[in-house]
Amino acid sequence: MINNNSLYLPEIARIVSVRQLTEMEKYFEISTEGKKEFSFNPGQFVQLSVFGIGEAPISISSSPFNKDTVGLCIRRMGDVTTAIHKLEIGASVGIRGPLGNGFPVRELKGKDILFIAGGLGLAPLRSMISYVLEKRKDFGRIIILYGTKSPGELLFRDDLETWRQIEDIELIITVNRPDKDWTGRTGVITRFIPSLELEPQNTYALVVGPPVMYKYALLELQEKLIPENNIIMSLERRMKCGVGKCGHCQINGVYVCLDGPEFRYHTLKFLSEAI
Amino acid sequence: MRVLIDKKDIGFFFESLKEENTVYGVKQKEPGFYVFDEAETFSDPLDKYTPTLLPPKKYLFPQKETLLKFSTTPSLKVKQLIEFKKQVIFGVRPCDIHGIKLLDKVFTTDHEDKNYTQKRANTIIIGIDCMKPCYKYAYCESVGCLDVEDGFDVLLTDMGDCFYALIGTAQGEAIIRKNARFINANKSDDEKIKCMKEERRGLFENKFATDISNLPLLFKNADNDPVWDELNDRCLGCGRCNIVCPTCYCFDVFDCVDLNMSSGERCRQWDACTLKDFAVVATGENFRSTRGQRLRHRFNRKFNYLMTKHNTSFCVGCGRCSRSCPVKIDVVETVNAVVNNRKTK
Amino acid sequence: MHDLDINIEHITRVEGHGNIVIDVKNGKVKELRLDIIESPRFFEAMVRGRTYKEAAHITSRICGICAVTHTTTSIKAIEVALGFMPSQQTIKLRKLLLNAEFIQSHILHIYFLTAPDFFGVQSIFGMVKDNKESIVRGMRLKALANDLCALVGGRHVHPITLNVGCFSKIPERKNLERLRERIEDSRGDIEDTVKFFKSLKTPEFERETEYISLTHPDEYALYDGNIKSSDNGEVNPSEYLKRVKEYIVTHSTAKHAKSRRDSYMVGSLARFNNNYERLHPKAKEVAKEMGLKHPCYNPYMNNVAQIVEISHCYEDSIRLIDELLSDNLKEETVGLVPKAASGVGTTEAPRGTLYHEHELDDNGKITYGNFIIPTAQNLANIENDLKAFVPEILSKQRDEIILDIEMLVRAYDPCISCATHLMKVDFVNE
Amino acid sequence: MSKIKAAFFSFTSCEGCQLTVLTLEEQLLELVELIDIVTFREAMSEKSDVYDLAIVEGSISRNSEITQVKKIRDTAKVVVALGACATIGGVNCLKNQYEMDAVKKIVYGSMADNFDTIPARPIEAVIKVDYKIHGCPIDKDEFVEVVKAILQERKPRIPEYSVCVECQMKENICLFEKGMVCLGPITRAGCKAICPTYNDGCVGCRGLIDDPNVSSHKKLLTDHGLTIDEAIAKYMLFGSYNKNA
Ligand SMILES: Cc1cc2nc3c(=O)[nH]c(=O)nc-3n(C[C@H](O)[C@H](O)[C@H](O)COP(=O)(O)OP(=O)(O)OC[C@H]3O[C@@H](n4cnc5c(N)ncnc54)[C@H](O)[C@@H]3O)c2cc1C
Ligand code: SF4
Ligand code: SF4
Ligand code: SF4
Repeated sequence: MINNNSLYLPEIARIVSVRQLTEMEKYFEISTEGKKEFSFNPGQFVQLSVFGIGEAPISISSSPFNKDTVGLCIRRMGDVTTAIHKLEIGASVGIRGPLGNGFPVRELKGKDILFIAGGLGLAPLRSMISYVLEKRKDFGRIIILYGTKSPGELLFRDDLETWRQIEDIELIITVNRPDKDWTGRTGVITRFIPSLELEPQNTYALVVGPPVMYKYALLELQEKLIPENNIIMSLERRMKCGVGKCGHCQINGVYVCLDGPEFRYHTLKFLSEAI
Repeated sequence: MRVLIDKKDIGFFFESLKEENTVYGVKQKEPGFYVFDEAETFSDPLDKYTPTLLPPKKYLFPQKETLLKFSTTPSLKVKQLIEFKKQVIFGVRPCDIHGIKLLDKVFTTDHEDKNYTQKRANTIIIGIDCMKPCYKYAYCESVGCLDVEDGFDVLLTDMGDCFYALIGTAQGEAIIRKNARFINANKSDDEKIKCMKEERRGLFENKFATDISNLPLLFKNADNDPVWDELNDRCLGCGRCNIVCPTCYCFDVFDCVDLNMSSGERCRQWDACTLKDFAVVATGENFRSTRGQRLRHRFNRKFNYLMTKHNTSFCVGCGRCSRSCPVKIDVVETVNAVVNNRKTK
Repeated sequence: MHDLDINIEHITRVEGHGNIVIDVKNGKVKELRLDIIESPRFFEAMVRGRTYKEAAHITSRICGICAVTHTTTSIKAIEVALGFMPSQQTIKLRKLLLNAEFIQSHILHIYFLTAPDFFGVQSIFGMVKDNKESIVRGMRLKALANDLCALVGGRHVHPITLNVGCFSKIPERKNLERLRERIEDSRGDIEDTVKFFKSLKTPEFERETEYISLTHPDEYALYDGNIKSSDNGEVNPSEYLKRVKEYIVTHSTAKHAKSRRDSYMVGSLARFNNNYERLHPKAKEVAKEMGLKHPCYNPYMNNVAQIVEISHCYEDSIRLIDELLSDNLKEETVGLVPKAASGVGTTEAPRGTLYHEHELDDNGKITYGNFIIPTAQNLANIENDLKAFVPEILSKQRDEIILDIEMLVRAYDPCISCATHLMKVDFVNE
Repeated sequence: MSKIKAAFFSFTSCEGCQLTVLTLEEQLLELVELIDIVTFREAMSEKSDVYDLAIVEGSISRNSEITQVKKIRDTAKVVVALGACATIGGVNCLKNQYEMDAVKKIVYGSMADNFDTIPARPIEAVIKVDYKIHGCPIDKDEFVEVVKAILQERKPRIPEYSVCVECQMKENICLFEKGMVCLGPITRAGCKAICPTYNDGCVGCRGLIDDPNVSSHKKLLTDHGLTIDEAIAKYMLFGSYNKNA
């Protein structure tokens, strides 16, 4: 029989673990109860439902090699995200997806990869980082630039610790507003791009962060002569359906849900409303 | 196949369709204003009516519809809802047939939206051809929507004492055979129709200053056109142009719990890209914060973005938005302003 | 009990804010006041300078419960000023709306506001456990009246279609037919209402007073008629100031009123006493069944008179709908030319006779407005009732006394927010 | 979880919004399963000074009301403004165009000093308001929506868009096309476009949408035959408070 399911019907999933990452973010692992394996591409997202409240698009943060559960790092921003923060292990939610395209993993093979994550931008990048670490030999240099406003907002501290231990990862962490205990770097993340020695043609920059970050990151990356095709950014837009119908996430001629959420700069530069 | 149905038999055809379908026909609401509504008996404003207040899209993609039903206690249960019934929309103008064809495209391209397609599959469309401009706002000819070749089951053309019925689908043929009294049309009828169609060309004075195929490129380069500033000052951001449009299909999705606070539904409702918070994200950014930007987006959807994606104009020239706009922002005027401003550059 | 010091703050289950102060020393009532503490609204200032077309929209906001009557009365005043006589269709629709408001308001009052007293509970919610069926019946009847209001007026609170001259939209025939059916089908609910309230005992107390209401030779006057006093005969509405003398007392932000005596009563019981003959026969039967004799001087029986009126309005609504349907409804438009003039409108509101007076200038702008509200007219009478009644019940327990007093005030169905419109009037100082 | 305790209060108003709550009829019985109504003077005798949710109707128009409403704010965790009087000041603010002393003199003459009145204002002008239920009167479904939103701790679905959206979805003929005028294009929806549906122009009782284009709308009104003064008078009916601010 042909699939008669509505586009909008989520699968029921269960929260199997909850971890408070920061004051605003929690990390949830959810499973579709063994009904199906959950395969996805790093950079893809799901539509997460808390029934009675609504749906919100959330990037997948976990490793694509873990097919049993999906990891979602969720910031408490509004109705759905607040509602899920109240849920505990065992609670049921709905998910639709994976949606969107994710990063062009195959194309990235053999390349140097510069991850630039601002704030919550680490959430989708973490999935890609996990992928790269799993297949470490397939990639060249790995540089992770990660910045948040304050030290308290740093996500996935244990991952950061792990990555720091790995020798062939260059990890740069910075905060804008250090507190008295902070001993690391300070300043906006884009400040650390100029000092990097990059091989432009062989480097891909994967950039995810708040809208303001993109403008500055771009300037610096162009300064470094990274080709426009190699700068990949993930965009956030209001999104209702996630499948290219509702019109909310449209940026000029493209849909973030269908054509993104990751875009190359050489596409974005023609979209007047993108950045 | 094409047949002739005597005018006095059209009521019979109409009534007979009601036996197995819900039949929607055109009703006059007040002089000069028409709506599609469930028809009690066949009344005949077919030849007079101007585009209905809302397009027939409302029967395929209703103002508000339930997508899911859920209950959260004792354990979470979610059920999809895809509602449809056998229905006939009787008396659809070519522009609206084109409108439905465009919706067919958007609701099947990339992913199939069953809430739409199931309704569509159960809908019979009886068109009525236009022989002259229905009102001053129409410019269907400019956007290539005066002629319609498919998208209907039957297309009626008024030949004076009878209707020439062009059959577009097997389903159309079946209902004609089953529900209508008719005789077969002959060559001379075909000729006559051809002539009539020829004669109506060029009657539309309301038209674009350039060929429709030039618009995507012109609009692409018109982001900073002064016309958007002028419209920014005039547009009220009221959203009427979106609501009345046969090709607007943006929607909002929301949950609604019952008063028991455990069961409820997820609904979708028409949304409008001219409204202020259409593109606001959770962090508060608004990617189209001015009315001018939002209107530019709307025009670009019609003549650039969607036109490029689907390779056909996403405006069918019905003129509803120009008529409805309280401050009379007119599509033809706006398009022509963009065209002229490009020319002078 | 010889001494009693009662201060009931914020009388509940009435519309608006009022307190009762009673001070009894050695069995003598030293002080007895119904303090009206509702905030003044100043509608007179609000309407001034607005066009006559808006008068009704504004004065409707005097009161949410009798918004239809305020609107109707305001419109009538303007029409009188402009010398305009509306069509029969318009008048019938207005009467139908008034009936619906009476039913809705009276049902609200007897089921929601007074019934809890008889069951010794604090509110209708307290009755749900043991009397859910009755409550739901009351709600059903109220919803029906509400739907009738909505069909004709657009909505009940602040109706939309009522306009100077004619209705902005008339109900669709099929909807009117459907509603008529629903009304017919709810006859049982009316009968059960009578049964339900018949069994409830009202306190015994009688005090004859002056009763004022409209009166009309052909019908039980609600929409139209002369002003009738049980003491003093009839006058034309334009002479309302001869009947109603408002004055200010400092303990009330609502003005008091008197006519021939130092207080008078308006409302259901006053209408019943003045116009009994013209009640629908079914309504007379209800009166008989419920032991309401004509005339009646027990203010508590105002509640019963309300039920009688529900029955009357119910029957009258069916008659009006039938007439409207057989007359073939059609949309109307009227052309009105504003002129400098003034006019008085009077209508019976559920709580009693309502007066609106408007003065217009050449452009149709309002230059003066005066509105006399039923509850304001009743306030002095309530105080007088209390002064007579309290000494009779001093032997009771304090709680019982308070309940009796509250019930008496409530029997009048006072609409205090309405009463405190505070318009400019030529008042007589006390 | 213990039930939320809700209290209704009413200041300067016609109490029509509370009355509209009572027209929920049987839904009201469902509602009291969810919340404990501890004070609702119009409908019940119980009173309590302990409540979580205060639903406040009416404008503030006396000094004593300022004190009272502040006390309500101190007690309640959540304050809801009920109806136009409470949310935008409503028709009460029409009197604000006069000096208060003059208003009192007109009405009370030599006894004016016994009565207190101040320019009417929405309660938000005095205290912080958490939720607003717009309209004169409110729409009962919106009331239910806000209560549900409070129970679910989410934002209520109160439209930000114009009345025109609802009006057109109902397939009304626009009043501007019939030679009438309407405040719908700049007024917040949620009323189901009830006035235009009954062939009467929107009077703006629900307040302005965010970022209304008033100058274009004013021109629209004058293009339809109103004088500037008449156009302004239209806005003032419910928008006086705004204008005076
Ligand atoms: C592709 C994609 C991936 C994402 N990945 C993640 C992720 O991994 N982790 C994460 O935490 N977030 C992520 N987000 C962001 C997340 O989707 C939003 O924070 C989320 O939608 C908020 O949902 P909510 O219901 O909690 O918010 P709400 O803000 O309650 O409501 C939903 C919508 O209403 C709008 N809205 C809210 N308030 C207002 C207002 N006052 N006026 C007008 N409009 C308003 C917002 O724009 C929002 O779109 C992602 C977004 C996208 C598009
Ligand atoms: S844009 Fe306007 S003219 Fe074009 S299809 Fe939509 S409503 Fe009709
Ligand atoms: S109908 Fe006119 S005023 Fe309203 S949003 Fe559309 S263009 Fe703007
Ligand atoms: S009648 Fe009023 S609300 Fe309706 S569309 Fe016209 S302007 Fe908008």
